[in-house]
Amino acid sequence: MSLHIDLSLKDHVLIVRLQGELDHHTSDELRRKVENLIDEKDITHIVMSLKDLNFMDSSGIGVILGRYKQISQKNGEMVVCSVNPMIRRLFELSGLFKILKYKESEQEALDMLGVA
Amino acid sequence: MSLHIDLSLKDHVLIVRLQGELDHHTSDELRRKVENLIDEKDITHIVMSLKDLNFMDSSGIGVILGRYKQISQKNGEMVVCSVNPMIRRLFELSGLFKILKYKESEQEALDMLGVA
Amino acid sequence: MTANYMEIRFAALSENESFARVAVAAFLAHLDLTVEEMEEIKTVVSEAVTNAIIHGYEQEPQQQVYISTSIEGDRIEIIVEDKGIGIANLDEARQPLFTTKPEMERSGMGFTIMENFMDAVEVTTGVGQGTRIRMIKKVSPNKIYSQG
Amino acid sequence: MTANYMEIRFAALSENESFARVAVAAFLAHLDLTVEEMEEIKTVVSEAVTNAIIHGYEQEPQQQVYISTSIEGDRIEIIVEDKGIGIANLDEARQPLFTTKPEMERSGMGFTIMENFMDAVEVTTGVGQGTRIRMIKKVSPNKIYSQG
Ligand SMILES: Nc1ncnc2c1ncn2[C@@H]1O[C@H](COP(=O)(O)OP(=O)(O)O)[C@@H](O)[C@H]1O
Ligand SMILES: Nc1ncnc2c1ncn2[C@@H]1O[C@H](COP(=O)(O)OP(=O)(O)O)[C@@H](O)[C@H]1O
Repeated sequence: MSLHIDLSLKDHVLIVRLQGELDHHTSDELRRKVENLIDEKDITHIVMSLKDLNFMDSSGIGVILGRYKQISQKNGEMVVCSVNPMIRRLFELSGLFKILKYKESEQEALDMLGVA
Repeated sequence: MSLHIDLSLKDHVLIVRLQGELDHHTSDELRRKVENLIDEKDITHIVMSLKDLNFMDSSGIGVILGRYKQISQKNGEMVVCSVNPMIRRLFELSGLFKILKYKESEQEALDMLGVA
Repeated sequence: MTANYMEIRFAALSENESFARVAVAAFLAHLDLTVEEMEEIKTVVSEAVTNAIIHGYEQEPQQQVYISTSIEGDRIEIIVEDKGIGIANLDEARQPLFTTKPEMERSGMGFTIMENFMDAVEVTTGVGQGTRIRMIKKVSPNKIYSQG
Repeated sequence: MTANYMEIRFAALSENESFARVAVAAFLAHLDLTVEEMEEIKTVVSEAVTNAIIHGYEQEPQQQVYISTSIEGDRIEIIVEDKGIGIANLDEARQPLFTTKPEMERSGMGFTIMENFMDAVEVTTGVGQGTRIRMIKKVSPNKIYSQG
């Protein structure tokens, strides 16, 4: 029960689908995989799709916030979608919802970013 | 992930359906629930239905053998059905298959015992 | 008298974070907690163990993290301990969003989550001596543990 | 040098049997063992812990069972220990179907299963001193543990 990271690009929008558990160990993995990608590739926005994320702790907040800051510097947006009730509580507790956009589904997130 | 025990009677045949994990702790539970029943009720045979049994150790062998002996004394039979590969290995290792009858499905087990 | 208890020690490696929370959850499994209570407990164990590894030991894998868990009536006690560097300013450390390791993308939310998800969080720490987090959670009375 | 290790102690209560095997399995989770290897390990832990509780301590819940697990290269070592009554005649005890507690419906298959599922099983025991079961399992070379 580790983390499975699925990365795909759609019209310069990076879709990050996470499945499994996002803790300190797997957050490091996620950061390594995504950080350079955002800087090197011509990425405008990020969608974090968390439907199949079963567990997250504050390390997950840190790595998501880190990517949010990264894309903000490029004037891009981050949209988070499909979080379970427990992860929702962590987002609320940490004030993440105040700065990130949230949509119920990946499709709505892509629509919002103007991706066909 | 403990043990769920489902008991039902069909034409004096006791069907014992196990779901979960059969270890020393839950074997004691199973013995308590079934031992008196076999003696008190007018039970002729036993079907042990193990399709949803995910884990078993040698305590499981002990409690199944115990019920086998009990029903044998009443000249009844025990048929075991639907065991997973791991539990099959335990049955083979302990020689249980040499004394118990085995059928792939509960229906075949009941057919064998002449239950409509 | 403690009705049931366990203790764990393990190498301060990040892959043991998931081991730690699964082990505590497995120990509490027969209490029949709600999914929410179980998730809260797994999360706080993850927070405290991660802190021990990252902050207490600064990722020195030769070091050990200690957990003890006990159940007494309707009360679950979880202690997570390291013999690491300790916390110099505890009041500051417990503030939401405060972190000494922003370069590691720490969010500074660990203590806040522990305090939110548990009924009590007691921290004992000494610079150069280590840190001990003692957390208590009361569970619903119909789940009271009875021995035997 | 041991790449990763953990130790557990817990009350000699039968409800802790499932905790013990889940904890060991969770510790080994990142090794990516086959389902079969994992089931074999869970089964032998269950056997050894049950023996400690039933035979070693004769169900005295004030007593403690100890487990330690370590991973080194392709080798998993699991030790299960009790400070209970010990085994007077070890050769006899290791025979298939031999049991001193038939009234408890023990099958006498515990040692046989441990020997079948692991690559090596070493028993150290002393009457009145307790019993220590040391088990080794080698896992497929593509799963060799590398630290970090
Ligand atoms: N076990 C520990 N040992 C040493 N320092 C710690 C420990 N736990 C927490 N701290 C200190 O407290 C601060 C706040 O911790 P926390 O709220 O969990 O946030 P974070 O882990 O994201 O930094 C840490 O940045 C660290 O300086
Ligand atoms: N930890 C232990 N302490 C004392 N005696 C033990 C222990 N483990 C095993 N034994 C002895 O060895 C015998 C055989 O053990 P085992 O093969 O596991 O079968 P079983 O547990 O079904 O009796 C037991 O009946 C017991 O007499």
